Amino acid sequence: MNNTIAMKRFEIVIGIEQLDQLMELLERSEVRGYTAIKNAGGYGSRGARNPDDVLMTDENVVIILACKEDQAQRVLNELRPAMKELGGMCLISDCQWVEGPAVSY
Amino acid sequence: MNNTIAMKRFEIVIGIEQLDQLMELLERSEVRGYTAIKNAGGYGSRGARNPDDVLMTDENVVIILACKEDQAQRVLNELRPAMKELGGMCLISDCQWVEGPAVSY
Amino acid sequence: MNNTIAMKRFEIVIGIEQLDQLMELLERSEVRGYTAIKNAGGYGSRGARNPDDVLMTDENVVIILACKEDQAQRVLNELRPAMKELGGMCLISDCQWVEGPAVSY
Amino acid sequence: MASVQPVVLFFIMGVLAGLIKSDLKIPEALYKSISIYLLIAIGLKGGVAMSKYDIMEVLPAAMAMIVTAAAIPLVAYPILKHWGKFNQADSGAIAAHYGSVSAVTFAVGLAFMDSIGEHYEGYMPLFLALLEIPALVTGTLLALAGAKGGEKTQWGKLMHEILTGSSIYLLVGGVVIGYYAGATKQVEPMDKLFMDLFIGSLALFLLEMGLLAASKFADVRKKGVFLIVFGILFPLGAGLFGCYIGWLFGLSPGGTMILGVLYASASYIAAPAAMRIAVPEANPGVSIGAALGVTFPFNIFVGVPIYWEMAKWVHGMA
Amino acid sequence: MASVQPVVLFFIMGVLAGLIKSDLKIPEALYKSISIYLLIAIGLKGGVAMSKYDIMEVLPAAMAMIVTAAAIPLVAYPILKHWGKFNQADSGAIAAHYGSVSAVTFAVGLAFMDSIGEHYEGYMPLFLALLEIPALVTGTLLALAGAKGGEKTQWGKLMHEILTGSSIYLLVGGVVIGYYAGATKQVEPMDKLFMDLFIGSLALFLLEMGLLAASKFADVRKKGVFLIVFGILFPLGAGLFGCYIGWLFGLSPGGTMILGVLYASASYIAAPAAMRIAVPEANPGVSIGAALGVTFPFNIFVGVPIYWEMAKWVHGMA
Amino acid sequence: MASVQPVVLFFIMGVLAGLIKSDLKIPEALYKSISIYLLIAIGLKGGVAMSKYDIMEVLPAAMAMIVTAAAIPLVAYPILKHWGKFNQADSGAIAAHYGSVSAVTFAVGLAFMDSIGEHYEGYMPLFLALLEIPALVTGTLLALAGAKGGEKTQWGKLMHEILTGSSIYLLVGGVVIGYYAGATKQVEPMDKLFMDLFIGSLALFLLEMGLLAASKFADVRKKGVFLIVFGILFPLGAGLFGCYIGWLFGLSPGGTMILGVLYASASYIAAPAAMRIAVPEANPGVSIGAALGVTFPFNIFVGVPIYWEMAKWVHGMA
Ligand SMILES: Nc1ncnc2c1ncn2[C@@H]1O[C@H](COP(=O)(O)O)[C@@H](O)[C@H]1O
Ligand SMILES: Nc1ncnc2c1ncn2[C@@H]1O[C@H](COP(=O)(O)O)[C@@H](O)[C@H]1O
Ligand SMILES: Nc1ncnc2c1ncn2[C@@H]1O[C@H](COP(=O)(O)O)[C@@H](O)[C@H]1O
Ligand code: NA
Ligand code: NA
Ligand code: NA
Repeated sequence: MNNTIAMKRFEIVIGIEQLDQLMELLERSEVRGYTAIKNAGGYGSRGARNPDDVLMTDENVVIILACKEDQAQRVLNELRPAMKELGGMCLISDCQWVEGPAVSY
Repeated sequence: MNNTIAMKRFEIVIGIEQLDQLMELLERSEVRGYTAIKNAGGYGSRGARNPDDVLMTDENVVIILACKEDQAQRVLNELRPAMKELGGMCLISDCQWVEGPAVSY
Repeated sequence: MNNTIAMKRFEIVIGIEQLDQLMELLERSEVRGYTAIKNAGGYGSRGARNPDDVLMTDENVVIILACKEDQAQRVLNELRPAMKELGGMCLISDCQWVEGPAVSY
Repeated sequence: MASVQPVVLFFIMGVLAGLIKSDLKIPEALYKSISIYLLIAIGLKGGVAMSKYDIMEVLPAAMAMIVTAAAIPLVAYPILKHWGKFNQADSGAIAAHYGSVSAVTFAVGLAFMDSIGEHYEGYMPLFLALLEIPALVTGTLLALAGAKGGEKTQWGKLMHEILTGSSIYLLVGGVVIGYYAGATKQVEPMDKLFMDLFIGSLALFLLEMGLLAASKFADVRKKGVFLIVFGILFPLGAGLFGCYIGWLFGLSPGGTMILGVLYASASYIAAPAAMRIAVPEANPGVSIGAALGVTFPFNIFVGVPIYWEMAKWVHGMA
Repeated sequence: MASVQPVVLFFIMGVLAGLIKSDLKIPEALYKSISIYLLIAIGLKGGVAMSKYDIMEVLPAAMAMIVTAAAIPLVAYPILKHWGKFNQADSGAIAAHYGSVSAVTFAVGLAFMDSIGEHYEGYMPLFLALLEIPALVTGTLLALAGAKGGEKTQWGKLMHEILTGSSIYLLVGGVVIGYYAGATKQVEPMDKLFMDLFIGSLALFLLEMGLLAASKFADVRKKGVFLIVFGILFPLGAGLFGCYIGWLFGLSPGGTMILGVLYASASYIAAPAAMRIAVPEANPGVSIGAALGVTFPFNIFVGVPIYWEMAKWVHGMA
Repeated sequence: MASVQPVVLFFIMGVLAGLIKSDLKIPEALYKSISIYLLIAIGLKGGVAMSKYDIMEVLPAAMAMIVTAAAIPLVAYPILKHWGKFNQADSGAIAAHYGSVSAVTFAVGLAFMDSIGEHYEGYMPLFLALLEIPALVTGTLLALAGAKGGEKTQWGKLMHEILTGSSIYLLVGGVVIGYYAGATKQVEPMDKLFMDLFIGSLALFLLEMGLLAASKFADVRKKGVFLIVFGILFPLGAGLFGCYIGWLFGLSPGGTMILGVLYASASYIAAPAAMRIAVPEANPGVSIGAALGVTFPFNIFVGVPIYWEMAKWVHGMA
């Protein structure tokens, strides 16, 4: 499609208790844009996590992040070793960034 | 990219009133990981759904699920006939799982 | 995969104050289905946006939209010029729509 | 005639905020918290009052409530179908809304009686609970009768929804605890929250209801003048019928008026939830729009004093 | 001198919780619910009081409020621009914040007067409402004057935001309903919620404000000492000006002090929302940081008793 | 024997709603708001009472509290490990829950004493605060002793969580402000919210706790009969021990009973949060299930009057 740039899309899911750690890591990778959706739940190797539980804070956060190929490799290099400790998951896929809005990647 | 595994990513949107049904179905398909985002709204064949409406519970849930190709086929076989009744939508796309966190797929 | 239709998936992130504008635009493009996740936060060219801030409404909305190739071009034509003003981001990727639920694209 | 109660002005405040598109928003959690509070408070008050009555005394009237309440949709349905030109599903669903009751209208009725210092039977909240359900069943039956979709109606799910619905549960739970507290003379420390703050909380609730009503006006306007006329005239008829039943079963003039209010009120909480399950093909915009956008404001501003006049009239006082 | 009111200690409790990084969090819905409650309660109280005054009597002072309030940013702007080295947009936006008012500072001022048993004019909430808006307009004009971005300013949207903003709407709505309730002698059942619980609710609100203020300290520290000095000295000057105006228009010493508090207070709710639309290029962190992180705590702990001394002084009592 | 307090019936109402799968839901914001309110209110009440005591007088008992509370898990741990067949992590975590305390059980105990008009020392909330922490440390040590995972325990993070946890922070903050308000005779306008509405708010909180408890029954049932027996017998023993300590330190019979309630109660708010950080390999379902699904209901319905009998007995009154 015209006026679009080929990019990589990261989709990271971690527990909210690890969010600060992830944010620091993204800053170090000089990421200039991301989107965060809190109040997510889910199921994984540590069992079910439910953000509606008032007794335990079992909240997940979904982070979506689009960046250029070279930046993606940099993010991945920082992220991969850390993911072991953070838990959760990290998916990468291809996407097209529609030109128009101010550059934030 | 290195240290990543090719996988399938499901993105399912259904009404919250169908969530229990979907969860049972995923359990039957032996899915070992998914992420759920509640409080979503949207528009589809049944018209608009708005999670902020205090008089009607019109909430959608977005389920994201990453799994390997063979598992994906199994999930799809269970899911496809059920989707007719559940409504909503189900998208499948390719993605790369970044190795590191405990395996939950 | 069988019983799936190749489609385009839009993922748009904008500030909640621009949501009405975007909705009108989607209506004009005759979009027949989308999903909206409110209460998102993020970081971009305008700095950090945090939906939990009680003093400033800094909420982002994530819009997910699946449609056929030809429709996608129509949406893109409407969307691209508008995105400049709306800010945020718009990603496009390939996906497969699983047949079953009522057609809403 | 008594002047308008200040508390209902909060409804107007909400409507106006909606119409001028103010950014005023009541947090959903506050709305839900107050609705839980109001139902418990109404129930408690009724339970405390009932602890001073002989329950057997109330039984015959209670049975009659169930039967007559179930009958209201039978009158509403043909009107809606033939004059309103609604389809079967919508006619049945709207009839169910008008046969069922509104706790907030009831609360405004009680506040009116309290403000003019008129006595009414304390066990009225029991009738509020009894009147909620029967019309939902009749309305559903009317909506589905003979329809081919009717076979796969989820009756089990519907009955579960109706019988365990939170509004009736909170009301009945409040009545039981209130009865116990009244009988053991332990109402005292709880009344500070559940009785003293009732009107103030009702004010905040009416503010949100005004906002909600304003958001439903468009739905009503789309459907034209019939819905407005129906939303005003039908409650008047139902209110008169309620007053007649009240008088028949020997209620005081005050209790008669409250019963009139109950019959005249239309549900916009329990009924939409039940109809969504029972008659999913019905358009909830129409029935909620009529109940909340037309009948609710009519009742709290104009209807309530009229039902009091009706009650006095059937008692030969006016 | 009167001792510190316990209610303001809740602010310190919130600040400390923020500084030691406690996991204490006030639910957003509670914060928003209490702010709605406080504005309605302030309005109601004022409305009830006004029902005992001749409105005509208040008019001249009311007109003067609008004019003088609009003038405050004209003084703040050059100070911020030349000594503070802020750019035009930030200078105008901060000036708007300090010209506008804070309802919670006002509430703490009222509580102080009540605690020392001093009388003040009941219609002061009207002034609270009148003083909120004018400075927002002046501040915006200053921020945009001659700027090339100025042409595309969304004035329509801005005026709608300002005039229908929920804080002013709730305040004025409360005044109107309070006036009606006072005039028809129907205040009684609502006062249990809206008057008796005022101080307790203010305590919970101040707890959250302390948490918020603590989260803004970093923004303030980054900007250096000027903002702290400005955030303390400007309110003192504005407070004295307010006391002078109060005395000029014949307010009682108590009313004079409350007017001083109003002039001295800085907005951190209505102003940020308006400036975001009017002057989007301004940095909200700076203005909110100064208003909430410096001026608000200064006013409730130190300013309030000082404005009372000022009021006594202009009345020749001290 | 005194009859059951109406307020605890709200717990049953919540449990039943859960069991019949009613759609009743208490908004999370309401639950969190009331828990903040209850802790502040308990603290304030205690602080006001303490302002009338000589603090030095309370010190020896306070020190003893810290030591004995830390000892409780030492008794619970071997029972859980050997008879309950729990692994080390779970045994330590459950022991920590039962060594720590529950503010709501405490509140129900106070309400019981108030309802029978029995006096108790006003400074008991101080003991509530002191008893929360020590057992969490002992329980953690037991869970980790000799374990190889123990080296990487985040002790810094754990101590921060424990010491700045919101429940203890609100309690202590309330005590300090209450002390100040009591000493300066300024309790008055705040008591309308924080004292008068206490029981009513507790009622709403117990309703949600009933819903929560019902949702935990499945976890308990899975673990079999041992957990139920432990959840009933251990509190009885701990309660008797608490009554003995209370008598030893010269508390009144009422204060002795409250101390018994504290020792008997099991934490389900502070403890789970701490154990998640300290012993992440422990299964929170088991400990919360036992504390909330077994011990809490046992204590508020059966335990509270028993601890009162125990207190009278150790004082030689029965
Ligand atoms: N590269 C990116 N990846 C993901 N989300 C982004 C990206 N850039 C911007 N966003 C989102 O779009 C919002 C608005 O962006 P902006 O208008 O650039 O401030 C941000 O708050 C993010 O939520
Ligand atoms: N295969 C998967 N697909 C989607 N989300 C996953 C998957 N595995 C893990 N997650 C998410 O990551 C969170 C943490 O995973 P874990 O650390 O494995 O418990 C889970 O609660 C899910 O929300
Ligand atoms: N084409 C689409 N793209 C994105 N989301 C969709 C689409 N169609 C349906 N949905 C989502 O699925 C929900 C249910 O769809 P439906 O059952 O068709 O009303 C909608 O409320 C949307 O959130
Ligand atoms: Na009715
Ligand atoms: Na000011
Ligand atoms: Na204990």
